[in-house]
Amino acid sequence: MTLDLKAYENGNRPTWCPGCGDYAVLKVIQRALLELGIAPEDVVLVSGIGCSGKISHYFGGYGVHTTHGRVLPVAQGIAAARPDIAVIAAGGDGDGYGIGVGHLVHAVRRNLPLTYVVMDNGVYGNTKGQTSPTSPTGYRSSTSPHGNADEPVHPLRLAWSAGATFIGQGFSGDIRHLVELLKQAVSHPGFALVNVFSPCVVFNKTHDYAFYRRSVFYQETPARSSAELIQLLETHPFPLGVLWRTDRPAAARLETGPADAVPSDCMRRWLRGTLG
Amino acid sequence: MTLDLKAYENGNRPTWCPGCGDYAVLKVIQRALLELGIAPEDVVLVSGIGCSGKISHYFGGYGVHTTHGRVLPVAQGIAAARPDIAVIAAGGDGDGYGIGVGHLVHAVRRNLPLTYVVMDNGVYGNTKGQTSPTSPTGYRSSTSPHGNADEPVHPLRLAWSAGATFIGQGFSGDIRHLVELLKQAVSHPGFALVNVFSPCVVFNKTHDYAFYRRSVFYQETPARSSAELIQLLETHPFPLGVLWRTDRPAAARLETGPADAVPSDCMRRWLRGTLG
Amino acid sequence: MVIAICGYTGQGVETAGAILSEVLRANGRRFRTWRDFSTIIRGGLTSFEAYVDEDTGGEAPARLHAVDVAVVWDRQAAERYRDRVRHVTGLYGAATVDGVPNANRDVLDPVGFNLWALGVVACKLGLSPEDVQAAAMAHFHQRVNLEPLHRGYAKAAGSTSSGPVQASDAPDTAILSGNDALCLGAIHGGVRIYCGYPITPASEILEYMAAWLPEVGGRAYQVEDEIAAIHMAIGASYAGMRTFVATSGPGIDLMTEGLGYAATIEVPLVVVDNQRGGPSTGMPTKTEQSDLRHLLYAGHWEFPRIVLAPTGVVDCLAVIQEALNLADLHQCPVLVALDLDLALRRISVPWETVNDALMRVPALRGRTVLPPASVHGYRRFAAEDGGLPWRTVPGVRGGGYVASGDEHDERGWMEPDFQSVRPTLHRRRLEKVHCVRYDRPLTPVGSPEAPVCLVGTGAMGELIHAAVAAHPDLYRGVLLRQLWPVPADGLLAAVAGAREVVVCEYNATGQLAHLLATTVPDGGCRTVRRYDGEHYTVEAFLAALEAAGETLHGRVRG
Amino acid sequence: MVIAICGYTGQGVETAGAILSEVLRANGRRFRTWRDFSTIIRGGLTSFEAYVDEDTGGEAPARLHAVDVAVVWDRQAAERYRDRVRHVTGLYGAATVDGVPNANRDVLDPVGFNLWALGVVACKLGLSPEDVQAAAMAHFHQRVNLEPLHRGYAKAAGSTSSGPVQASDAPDTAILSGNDALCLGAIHGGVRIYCGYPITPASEILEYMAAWLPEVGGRAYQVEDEIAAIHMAIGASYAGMRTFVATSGPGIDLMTEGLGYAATIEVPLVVVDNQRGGPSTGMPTKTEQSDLRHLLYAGHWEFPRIVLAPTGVVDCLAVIQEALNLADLHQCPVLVALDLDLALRRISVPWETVNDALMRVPALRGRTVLPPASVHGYRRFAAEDGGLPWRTVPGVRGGGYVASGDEHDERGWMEPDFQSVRPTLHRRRLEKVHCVRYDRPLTPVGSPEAPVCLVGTGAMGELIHAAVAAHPDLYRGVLLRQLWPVPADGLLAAVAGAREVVVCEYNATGQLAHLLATTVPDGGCRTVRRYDGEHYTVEAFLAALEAAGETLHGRVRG
Ligand SMILES: Cc1ncc(C[n+]2csc(CCOP(=O)(O)OP(=O)(O)O)c2C)c(N)n1
Ligand SMILES: Cc1ncc(C[n+]2csc(CCOP(=O)(O)OP(=O)(O)O)c2C)c(N)n1
Ligand code: SF4
Ligand code: SF4
Ligand SMILES: [Mg+2]
Ligand SMILES: [Mg+2]
Repeated sequence: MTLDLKAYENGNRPTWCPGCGDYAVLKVIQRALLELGIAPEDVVLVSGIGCSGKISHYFGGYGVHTTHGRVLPVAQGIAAARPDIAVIAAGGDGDGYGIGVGHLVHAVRRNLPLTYVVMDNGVYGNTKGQTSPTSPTGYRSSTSPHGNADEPVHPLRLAWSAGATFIGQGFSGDIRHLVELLKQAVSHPGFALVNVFSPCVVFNKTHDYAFYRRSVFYQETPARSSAELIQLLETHPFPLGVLWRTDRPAAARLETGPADAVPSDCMRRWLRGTLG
Repeated sequence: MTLDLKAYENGNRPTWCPGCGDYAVLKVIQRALLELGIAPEDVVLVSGIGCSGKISHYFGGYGVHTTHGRVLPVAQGIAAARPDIAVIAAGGDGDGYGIGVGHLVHAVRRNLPLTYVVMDNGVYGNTKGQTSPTSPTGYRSSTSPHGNADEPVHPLRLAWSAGATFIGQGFSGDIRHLVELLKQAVSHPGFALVNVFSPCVVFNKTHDYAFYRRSVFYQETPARSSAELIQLLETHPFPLGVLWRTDRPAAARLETGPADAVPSDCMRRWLRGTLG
Repeated sequence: MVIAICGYTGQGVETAGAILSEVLRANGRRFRTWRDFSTIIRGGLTSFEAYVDEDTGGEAPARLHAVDVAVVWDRQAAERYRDRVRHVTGLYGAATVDGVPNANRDVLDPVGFNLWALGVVACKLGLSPEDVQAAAMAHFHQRVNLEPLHRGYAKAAGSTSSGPVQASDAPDTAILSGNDALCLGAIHGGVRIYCGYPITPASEILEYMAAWLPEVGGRAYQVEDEIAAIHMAIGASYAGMRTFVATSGPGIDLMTEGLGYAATIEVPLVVVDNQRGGPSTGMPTKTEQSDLRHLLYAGHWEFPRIVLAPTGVVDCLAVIQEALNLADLHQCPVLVALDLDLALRRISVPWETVNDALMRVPALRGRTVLPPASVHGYRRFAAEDGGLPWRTVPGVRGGGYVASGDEHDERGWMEPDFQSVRPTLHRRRLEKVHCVRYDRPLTPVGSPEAPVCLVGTGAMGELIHAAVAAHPDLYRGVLLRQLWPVPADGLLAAVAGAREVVVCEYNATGQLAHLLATTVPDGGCRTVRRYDGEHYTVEAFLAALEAAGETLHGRVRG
Repeated sequence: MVIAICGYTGQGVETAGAILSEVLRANGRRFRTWRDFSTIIRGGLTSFEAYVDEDTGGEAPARLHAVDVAVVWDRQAAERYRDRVRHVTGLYGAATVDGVPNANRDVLDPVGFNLWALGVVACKLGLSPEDVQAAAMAHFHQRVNLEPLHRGYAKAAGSTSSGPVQASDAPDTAILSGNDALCLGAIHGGVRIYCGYPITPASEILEYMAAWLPEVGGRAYQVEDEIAAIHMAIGASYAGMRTFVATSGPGIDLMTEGLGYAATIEVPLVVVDNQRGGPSTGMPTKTEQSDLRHLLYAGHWEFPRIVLAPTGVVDCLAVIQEALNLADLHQCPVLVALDLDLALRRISVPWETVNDALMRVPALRGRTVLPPASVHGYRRFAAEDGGLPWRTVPGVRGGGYVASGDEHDERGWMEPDFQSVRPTLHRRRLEKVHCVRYDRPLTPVGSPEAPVCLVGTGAMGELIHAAVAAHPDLYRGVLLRQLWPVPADGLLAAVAGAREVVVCEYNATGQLAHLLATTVPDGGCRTVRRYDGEHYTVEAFLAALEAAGETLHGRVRG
């Protein structure tokens, strides 16, 4: 059977707002998998809670729509248990950099092979536009009517600081670029973070498509040193591409299938060895 | 009344193991406050769960011994509510960089004025020596009998990446240095992270006093740029001193005392204004 | 009169509702609004309904099934209301919608639909076009094309109109939702700091606090999650400031550990649960009353708590203040069970009523010692006189102690002799809620002679009022305000002589009925339950009550 | 014979206990150990006790109050045992300790104390010095000064000795704690992946899994917190692998949201709660059975769950496997209530018994569809035949679906028509545990004629066995293995004819008694409760039972 894009859809019509950046991310995931030749049923798309989190509902393979902020633990459980399955985690900036940021730090450290796509729109879209961890300082919303006082999360340098082995950034407004980026991420043998500027056309009036078109910078090759990466991020606040890549070994995963019995003699030996 | 060190004690005899690095941290906090002339009852020492977390039980002022990993939320609640009170948060590496690392990232971003002292011993001391987030890769313990596979947390560069305004590092083996460091941290008008190498003499056999005596590097002045900080951390894995300092404004805090009544007319206006 | 506007999210249906509400308010009209939600931000079907000048016995009109005027954007919207309009002539809509009478149709643009609908319903409600126009201009800061509004007016005026209604005598009226009332009450009760995390239907509370608190020197913080929210609140409360946290379903789960911690260190803590459809992420935009068991029993035990529930919007003004008082008086968590319907329902209330409810509850801080006081020989957790211990806050000289989640002795020391500490300190802590003296643990409704007694909380309040008003000889009601400890004496007195007790709740397993089963005499009660996310209308509720005698889930035994 | 060694943490008391246990094991002796904990890592008082060759009716000797030989390091340690030794000549110790008979004292160094004590008790137990010496050498990898051991032997031999005891006929004996048994059972039941976070008394489970799983191709991960642990387990289970999570008090709170999520997406999930003293951080090293209400009711509702509890150490081998089966069969969370005592108690068990218990439970995966199977027209949450739906795992062709915590339809779609979905899907999900068929929901003990029936779970098992053995005409027992749904029929049958039902539990509020109150006939039962963190000894338990008739907390009514 040859695969086509249809195989990666499940017939549910997305209910995102017209123009939402998340449409592009869905399409990109589908295309990248097709181009990599990974069958939809050999993929689990794990998503968080938020507008972005709905993405698993439109995917033709396996999907998990988790609790808010826990997309990475669930995704890592799958990745650890099933080396034969590709795992893509996807969610929003609130989900991943707010409530879930601790899991991000630890997932980066653990380096289990999976791709994490964050649809970064700088707001809590699904709960109606509140300030999010990537909203810029001064941003006004219903929860920061006097202007956001916090420093935003800087996801890329945060991931770098935790020891990330793959960091990429894309933009919903450039699908072709994003497909290439995602293919590299999915092929990466460890944890890959892909931050995607994915505009919320309803609630975020400052970081819209036009803003990103003006601001992005295409970086052709990953930084070769920490210093270079930091320098890049300080010079170009919105760089796109694979920005960082190292080859620290990935965490070990399961070796066996579920059905193997353990000879009770083996257990007897353990009992002796550990407790005797 | 003139203050002396006694005022910062409460008569409870610490039950840490003889030689534990946490004794020094307790002493340092007491001395620094005395030298700064802050009365013990104008201080809250908020601690996490772990051997390190017991520290609040030996302090002569106010103490809060929180739930595991939540030392920073509790401390921030106090700091936000009581600008007249100094808040010192203190806990272990497991507490602060493991379960609590998400709160650390967000506390750094929020920048409420408080000092966070982490007694970094590279193990879960209180639960009997398991691998912790700062245990080095390859570290063997009851939970990583085949060697720790994870990249350790790098607390300083993590805090930097989140936008920290004060980052310091000390060592239980150098009390005088640590007192000076802590005084600067407590005087800092925003969030100050102080990582302290505080050896666990029972469970961590690799990172003991001798190791640190060999490895530390005294840095006299804070780095003047991100590049300089990153360079420093790459050159010297164990630098001591105030390493980073910026003047991003601290988060706003309460202005009034608890008792002020709100004229109901004011509320009537709100009702009209917001809902009319 | 009942009116409805139904279109797609993004078409401004809510805006039309807000403008209409403001004009009704300014005219002193009595109403309740209802709005429909969808997790779909743009494109889902959404309704606004208003129940105006109906008297169903409670603080405002309850939801009714029968609709007088429904303005619909398309066929799907028309489907929703076709069966609810009293007469087909009540159906108005875009020219493209089949089944709408010809005289009620107009060629409409998706953008102007909401103003057109506003014109239709405002006309039917007898509101003056000038008032509505002014309110719309104010809402849009003058930048709006009012032509559809006028066309809507004209369309409605062309058909039978109910004629202009006189403004009532008391035009000083406020519009209030349960969430609004909670915030007003809290600030009045001394809350100056609020930490919250967005979640439907509690986000508004964070939003209101963020808007209002700075005006009185207070501060609101949007924090990273509900674990942070409850622990920050514990910190602020430990430090002597009044605060509370509000959340819903998933958030209340995450607050579980904090709850037990607050109880253990005996810090006052008020937690509001705006219940929505469960389990898990569930039905975030739908109402339910299914968290009761969690509120009563969650957290690894054993610690004391008090659970309250308001009986209506205005009651929220008082309940939150009473909760703050009980938390201070008992130094323990006080949980407030709200539900989505009650939290978001907007009603018109005379300002006088709001003011009275706000003022009725004086702030009681119990044994809280604030600076600049000082104490001597202080033992934080000692309570020699059988009452509560005194609680110092930072700054009080001589008052230093450590508040530890580890079991501790009377000074707070975490490594005590447990065998001596547990039978005294632990028992005292557990038993202190046995003597909660709450002013009004329940509100009786109707005549004590009526044979069937309906029991409920929260959003059930308006329905019980309506049922009693409709059949005063058959039904009486008990609106429970204190759920834990169960106000057994009051409840027994209130149901005395009833032939039948029917517990009414929005959940599948009869959680309230199970809680009350051992208190209600004859060991049982019938239940009326609904758990599809929808509110009962009065008509549907009366039908469910009638059916309950026969078909519903039978008796719940203790 | 009952022996005790008591010194300070850091002195190696536990090590002496481990060596002693190994020699006892190798000699096929029947015993149970007990150890005392302290949150103080170095310097707190700590005890090791062993109950050897006593027969108290259960799987191993129960804890007894009367001690034959107690070896104490200092005066504080002596205080602990002075009242417990049968005769003062049973007290041995350092020369500095008052009250120890002269003949039993020796000049001791803090470092050699543990080996000296080992010598004393080994001699009294009739163990050969060669065996003990060899075990000690093995333990310390030869690097140890055995002089104190020999001195201890000599000291004890000098006084009245019980004489060498013959090794039993069945020397193939294992030492097993509840935690060990759980891990063995789990791995035997197919668990190959484990995610955990350290917490007393569940840390050992993570440690055992980290040591053993890689040997069978499995993996254990120490993760960042309990929220991550449960969600990783959910991921692994969704993906078709068997797993479980284990934690205690604070950790079980943090797992609350995950529990409801697993239930909503109908993924099998086994959660073990090693209960310790609550509330909050509480008494981490002390035992309690106080989380029952949380296990039964936590989580914003409403979702199904099953709650099990082992009745002893060997039973843990089966219960965890049964839990894995029930989770797969019912596609829902299965909670296992353990307690600190049962988790850490070590007993000697003939390997044969371990093996039998391991083998007795065949793995049942219910309607799980594993690759390389494929399915057609698949609807994950549809259950036309009144049974459970079929559950595919990734890799199964045609089996793709989304597992959503949002309420969903039969395909998993999250924006369905709730009014049609709730009465079918939600009810099915809630009601599927109504038909749990659990092989042995309870274990009756003793004669059905005995008038007083003792009911308990977990650590109460050995005490109920002992009480029945001591007074077979007075007491019988019911050890509950299935706590939810309450096995009403079995329970009624088991207590039939009893004059009195006494529920025995380690908590302050009678949580088990409240749960059972409505099932037990005559609507009530007496309770025996303890909540100071200490275990009952058999003697203390019998006394508490006697007192219960008169003075204890009276009847619990449903
Ligand atoms: C524990 C918990 N807290 C809060 C919520 C409510 N909630 C749903 S979506 C969301 C924010 C989502 O923001 P983001 O992750 O940026 O996604 P977006 O909608 O912008 O794509 C929140 C707070 C929840 N479901 N669970
Ligand atoms: C929610 C929760 N999980 C686990 C524990 C058990 N626990 C107590 S202390 C501790 C680790 C402490 O390690 P660290 O913070 O490094 O402190 P240390 O003892 O090394 O000073 C853990 C996991 C707990 N109390 N609460
Ligand atoms: S609200 Fe924003 S993020 Fe959500 S679907 Fe609409 S455009 Fe996308
Ligand atoms: S175990 Fe380690 S960290 Fe804990 S008190 Fe002892 S030396 Fe300190
Ligand atoms: Mg977002
Ligand atoms: Mg540590």
